Amino acid sequence: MSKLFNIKEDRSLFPEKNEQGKIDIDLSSHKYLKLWHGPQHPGITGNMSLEITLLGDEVMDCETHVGYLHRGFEKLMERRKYIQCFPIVCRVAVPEPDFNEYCFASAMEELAGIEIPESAKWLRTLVLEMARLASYLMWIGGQAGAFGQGIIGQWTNYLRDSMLDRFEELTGGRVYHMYIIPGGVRGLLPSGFKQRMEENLKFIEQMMKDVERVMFNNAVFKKRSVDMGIIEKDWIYKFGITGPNARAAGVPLDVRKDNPYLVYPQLDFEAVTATHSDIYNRADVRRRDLLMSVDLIRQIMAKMPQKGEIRAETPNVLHWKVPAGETYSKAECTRGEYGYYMVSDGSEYPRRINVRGPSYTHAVSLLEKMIINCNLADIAGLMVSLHTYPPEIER
Amino acid sequence: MSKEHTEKRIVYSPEGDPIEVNPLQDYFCEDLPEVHKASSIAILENFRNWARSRSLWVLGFGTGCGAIEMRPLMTPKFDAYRYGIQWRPTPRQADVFVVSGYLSVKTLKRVIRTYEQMQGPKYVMALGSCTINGGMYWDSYNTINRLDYYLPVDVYVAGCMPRPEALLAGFDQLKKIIREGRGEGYNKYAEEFAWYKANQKKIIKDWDMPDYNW
Amino acid sequence: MDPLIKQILFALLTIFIVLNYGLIVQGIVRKIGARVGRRYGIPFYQPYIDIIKNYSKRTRISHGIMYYIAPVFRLTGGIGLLLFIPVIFGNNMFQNFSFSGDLLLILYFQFFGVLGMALGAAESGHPNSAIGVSRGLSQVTAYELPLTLGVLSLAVQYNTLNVSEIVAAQQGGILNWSFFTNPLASIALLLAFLAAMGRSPFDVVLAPQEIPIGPPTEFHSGFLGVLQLNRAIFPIAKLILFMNLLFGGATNWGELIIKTFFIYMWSVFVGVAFPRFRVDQSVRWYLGVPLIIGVAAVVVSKFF
Amino acid sequence: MGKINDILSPFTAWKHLVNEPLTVKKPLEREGADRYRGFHKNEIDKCIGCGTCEDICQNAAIDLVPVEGIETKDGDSGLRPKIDYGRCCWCALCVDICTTNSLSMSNEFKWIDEDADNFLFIPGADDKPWNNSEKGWKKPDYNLYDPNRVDMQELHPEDRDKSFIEIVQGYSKEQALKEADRCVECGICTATCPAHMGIPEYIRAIRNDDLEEGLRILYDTNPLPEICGRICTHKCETVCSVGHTGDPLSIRWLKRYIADQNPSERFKEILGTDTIEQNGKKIAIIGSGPSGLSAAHYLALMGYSCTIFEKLPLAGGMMRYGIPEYRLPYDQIDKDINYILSLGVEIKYNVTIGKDNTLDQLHKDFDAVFTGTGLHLGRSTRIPGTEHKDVHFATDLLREISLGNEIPVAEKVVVIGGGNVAMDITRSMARLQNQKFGKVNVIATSLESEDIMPADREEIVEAREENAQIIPGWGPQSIEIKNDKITGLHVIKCLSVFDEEGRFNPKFDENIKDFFEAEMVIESIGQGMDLSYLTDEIKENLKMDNRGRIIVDNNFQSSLEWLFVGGDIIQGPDVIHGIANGHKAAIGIDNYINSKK
Amino acid sequence: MKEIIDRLQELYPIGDFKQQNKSLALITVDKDKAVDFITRLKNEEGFLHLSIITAVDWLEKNKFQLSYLINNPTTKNSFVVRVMIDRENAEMFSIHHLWEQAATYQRELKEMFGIDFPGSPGVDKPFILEGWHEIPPYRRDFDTKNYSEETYFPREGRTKNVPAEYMKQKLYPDE
Repeated sequence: MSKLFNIKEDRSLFPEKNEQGKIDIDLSSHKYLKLWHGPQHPGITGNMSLEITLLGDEVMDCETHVGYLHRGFEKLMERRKYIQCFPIVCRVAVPEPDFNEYCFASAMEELAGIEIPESAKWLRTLVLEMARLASYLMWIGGQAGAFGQGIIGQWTNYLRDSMLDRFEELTGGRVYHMYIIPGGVRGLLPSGFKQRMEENLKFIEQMMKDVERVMFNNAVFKKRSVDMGIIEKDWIYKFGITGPNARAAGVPLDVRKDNPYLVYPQLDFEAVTATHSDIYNRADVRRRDLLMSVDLIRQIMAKMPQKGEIRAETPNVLHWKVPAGETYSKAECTRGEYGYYMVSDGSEYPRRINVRGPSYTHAVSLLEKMIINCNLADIAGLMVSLHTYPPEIER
Repeated sequence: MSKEHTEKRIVYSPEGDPIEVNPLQDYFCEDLPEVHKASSIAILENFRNWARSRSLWVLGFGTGCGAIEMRPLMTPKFDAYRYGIQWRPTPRQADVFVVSGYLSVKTLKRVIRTYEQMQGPKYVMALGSCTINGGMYWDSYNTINRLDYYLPVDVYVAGCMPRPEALLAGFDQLKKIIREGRGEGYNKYAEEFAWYKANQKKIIKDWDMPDYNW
Repeated sequence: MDPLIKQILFALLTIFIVLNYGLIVQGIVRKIGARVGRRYGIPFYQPYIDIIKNYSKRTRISHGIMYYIAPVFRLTGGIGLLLFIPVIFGNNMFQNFSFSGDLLLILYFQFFGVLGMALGAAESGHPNSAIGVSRGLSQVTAYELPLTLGVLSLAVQYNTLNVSEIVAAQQGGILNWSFFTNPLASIALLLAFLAAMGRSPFDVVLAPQEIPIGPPTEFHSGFLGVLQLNRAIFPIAKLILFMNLLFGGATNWGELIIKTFFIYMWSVFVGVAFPRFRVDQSVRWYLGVPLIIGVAAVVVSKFF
Repeated sequence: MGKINDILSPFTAWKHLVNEPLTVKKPLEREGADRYRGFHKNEIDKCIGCGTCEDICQNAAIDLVPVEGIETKDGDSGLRPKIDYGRCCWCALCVDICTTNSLSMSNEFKWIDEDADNFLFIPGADDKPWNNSEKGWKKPDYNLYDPNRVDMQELHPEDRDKSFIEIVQGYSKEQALKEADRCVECGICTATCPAHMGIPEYIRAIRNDDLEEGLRILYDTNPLPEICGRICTHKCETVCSVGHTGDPLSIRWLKRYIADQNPSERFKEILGTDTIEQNGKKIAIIGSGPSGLSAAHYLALMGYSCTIFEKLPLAGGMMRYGIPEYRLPYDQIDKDINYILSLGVEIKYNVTIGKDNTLDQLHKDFDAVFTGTGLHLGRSTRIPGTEHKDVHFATDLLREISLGNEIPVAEKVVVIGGGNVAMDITRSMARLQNQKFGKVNVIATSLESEDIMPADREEIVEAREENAQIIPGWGPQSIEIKNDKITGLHVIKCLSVFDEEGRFNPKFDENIKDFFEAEMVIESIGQGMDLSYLTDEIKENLKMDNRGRIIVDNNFQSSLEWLFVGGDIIQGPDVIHGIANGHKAAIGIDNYINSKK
Repeated sequence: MKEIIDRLQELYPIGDFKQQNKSLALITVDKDKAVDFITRLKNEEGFLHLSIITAVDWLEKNKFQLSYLINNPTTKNSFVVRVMIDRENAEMFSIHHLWEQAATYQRELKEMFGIDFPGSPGVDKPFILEGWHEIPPYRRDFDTKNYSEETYFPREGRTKNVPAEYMKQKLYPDE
């Protein structure tokens, strides 16, 4: 019925765009309002900021500012031995450190020509899927929270926390696991782990049903998210979009399927896709991906060998010289293609390591484009729905 | 690049009014912070301190990776609300600044600005190795090593990163400090303002904040 | 004793009771919300400590005279609303300053605080405040329509503009409540009530994820304390108004507390389950179903 | 319908109102997981302060500091890790790589402090509440370095027990690289090595495949690498930090690898000793054993012209005449000695001081005299029967073998002694028996029980592989002689060798007896020195201790300032001490001569 | 992958082909032909996805190596296209017209390595650093540890002992 009042907006007052698709903004005309979102801003994912120029409630221009979390990892790694890089790589992306660990370790193993033991492969896959699950759980709370629905975040953050407990048990660390060590992993499953994990998974599934009812079958949520922030299909390659953002647009980019690594070829799963990548679609893809992760964890725990070597024999890590060469090792993280480009010059220190975080393209070039003409109120929701983690942009 | 940055320029207020900004001028130094003494009536001050300790409003500014543990802290598993710890999105209303880990120079600038916007008595809780002595980024060109050179820190929590339980223990300690009337970090900041500023200026050469806000 | 002084003393007593009730109910409601989120939440007395804490802040900065006055305006809006509503039906002392046309004044006071806040927030200079205020004003304007129409419908129904008389007309049993005698107006009013309470899905004014935290962004220390007092009193005043209009008022404090609590819970009930509307969406929404129901309520009560 | 559902279904959230909150009730009492990486613990008595934790720490969080109550001694640097929690990231790499397994982590994680300077502590030494915590991260099942030694290729016992061909084949390049890779570069070994060789440095040179650099490092402190690389008593390996939880590094074999791989003709070029400026001073050296050669080498490098007086026909002293060829082939001795000779050192063979020349004469002819005459006299057990002609001293027999002389070999032999010399003669006898009779029947018996036998472990093992019997823990009583022929050795059980204060004071159980059949008995219970070349006049002026040893200062200068003494007669007996003495004496001589000017 | 290179070998001077693994190959292209070559790969060979652009500083050779990692989403193969450029006045042609995110990568390279990409949007704007006055930090001649120690007040109270040296001092000081 409210359609009756859907009066067509009068956009005659809005300025014309110039050739670059931007608007010549003259702040002194008193038409515009300049607003900074972040870094101290609860609606921003992590520590970054958006410089927004508003006309009314509508964003006319936006520039992303990053670098608040820049620690110079790539520089630090150049002056650390390979093994010493292992504890610091996980800090690149805080909510899901394991993908960093995996990419780093696998790039290094590839250059050094090391084959890791079978059970280490399974354990790595397990940890990666657990990380994916935990990260999605936190994300889902964030997406609901960005639209002002705090209750989902309360539930899912608890669920994530229960995953963190499992992580703690398995890896010895709560947030930074430092588990996937070059050459293998750092421990077998503790006793009773599978059972506790199963309890967790059951609870997650149960709560996710509630989340679906409360968040996804929600008139207001739909109103906020359907047809909002659409990623066009032809943007996918133009902007280098990967992961759920691309899959929601119907492009099944999933490194797990495309360039299978670890034991993924032995697992039964499909890349989750949707049709048109609006906020709702993307959320839904992530929710289904999350449930798929639950399923994958079950598969892994059923199929994995119970015992076995966890780490291949490697040279003494104190003076491990990796043969000269370069490679790129990638994995599918929750946001898309995560990759480590490693160049070795044959010394004990890496020559150069470059981290490809999917947020790099999502949060800068893509966000800057998508945010134009978006309502001020939707910025938080839009940004969360791209699932960006600033630390992997600036590293 | 650096030179242009330190030249005078015109910026616009949110409404578009032009303002001339001299990045090299210490605007914040024109109105120096003052020392605010505690009330001399002991019983009154004790009562206030009690209230301050039971109502800690934490500024929602995730400066580093430690911010990831804030969510578990404020959600069902650890539920810090029951201890009077609440979230506040604006610095004006916050009492506690939780510096969650490493600070890049760029963030430090905002952190100082934010800290100065907070109203006293205000407290700083520093998380993790990074704030104590640089942590794993001890040799990074872009992160500071020790926070106490730039801001008065009331309580440190060790860990990388500290778990929510440790944070709660840290808050417990902070409460104790406040109840004992020792939470006077912001007065220390006012007293030794010149020293703090000198340290801050050593690494932040130009104080040119982009436009009015950040 | 001069009856006027007595009246004033009782009005102060009302404010005192309502303030405490407001603070406690605020704590309890947050606790309930927390329970749905499966945690314990704040202690119910936390709002008291927060207020004491804010008054214990040692430093405050000012952005000008309006900045000082705004919280006072806001509080005046709350207290004013309360003072013109008869609180306890049948008790002369708790009639406050109710008079024959008080309904109009009450509707005005709904707006008064927001306007005062607007001035102060604008002076605070923070863009988030300005945006928050503009959002607040548009939303108030939007929900004011069904609210006014609902009130109008009741005024037509009971043929009076005096709240006390409306309450009086509802005495004599549950079925005499306007809620049952004039369901259309009740629906319009209760929908408007959601926005009046500023909870989801109509909490776009504060919206921490978008414009942290809207109008009061710059307010702190004692100023914030004043606003917090208002935040305790204002909702209760509104609750009492809705109770008087729809649920037959209260003849004693106990009845008042029970009734207002349940009305409060209505907004909490909705608020917990939904995310927030954008401001244009909420305006459009209020211009939709609630407005039509409001118009229908007036028409029905006028012609049937 | 869907729309109404969308409005109603969110209200299902309210069903959780009646559910119990999921909150941890007492979060401050919550413990970390069993495997949690919490605060550090250190078993401070087990720790040796090797500093591997410091090396691996990418945060420079660990310092090694002296700790009260921990003394610096062989195999323990006396330092302990002090951890800066302003740096630590709790990666536990330090725990994983800890060579002694002393470092671990508790599952405790709460440390709040108001003063940032307090976050420095020494785990184990400082009293911390988590010191007794049982849980936490322990060293896992994998190793960050290989704890197992690379096997050395050796001749099979069947192949070797008939001949005197060198048993140990030496490392190939891959093996050496792999073995060198195990080193953690702690440098604990350097202090224990009498010559304080730069062990980690030359192992690093092997890793970098820069063997010339390795050779230079070797010659810095040791001019006899081929010899040392084979028969050094490798005290370094006993303290090797890697050996605490695995096999120690084969430092000796690695040294040999460097020496073997560098061709002898390039030594001078590699070591940069093609031309040495002579200073015209002359030094006399008595004895061409390790100490004499070492002194000659370093003195020659300093420009002195050295003359060595050797009693026997070939140089090398005990190295040549006391050690069987299967352990130390003569050509390797020659390699080392030839290099030293190439520096301009002269050796006069078959010159016995005291007979062919006198010490006084040397004193007159030379600027200083170094004597390292070693221990060549056998010592007797003095049990009944030792005066029999078929009772021999091991040193005499070994010397005869080296000289190429025929020695008496009996079908049944008993060797008394448990040191390396005893093993040498045992194994030599075994070979000779094999050559002569085609079978082995030799028994070596020692006072010490097997675990404290002074001989190298591998010597014992190899001797057994060669079918010699090693029967430790027996004290010889008497040699039974029938018809002027030895028939065997009576022994009684030895309970302990040293008393509580560590002095030699064996205790026996008279009731447990045994009898080893033998036709020949060889005594190898130590050697004595022969100082007969010292004239009475010199002896009067020379300070000696009550056991007849010459007293020397740190630079091995005796109380006669022109006379320097070193080698086995001062310290040892072993090669590496001799080398170290020689080196120090060379410095002492240099100082002495410079001070005379 | 080899066959693509064999096909294009005539058109472009391609050197150093190395099949790193099943789906990744490394090639080197001259600076002048690089953009052409990448455009060709994108438009005609289906290498639609740009993963990263990054640089490696070969200080010893006085060269920067630029690495373009491009991926074919259909065949799932990737190329690392390496371009060596001079270290002095480092400059490279921009490819922002091919991929939008390239501009961001180029902006970062300009800031962190000092490699200029004329024409790339916003390439001169600071990206990550703020008020940086030293040489670009990812260059190998920039010593981060030194800079940190001079600038950021490391905490006092640390002492350093090397076990071998300490033992020498304690056990045999005068040798």
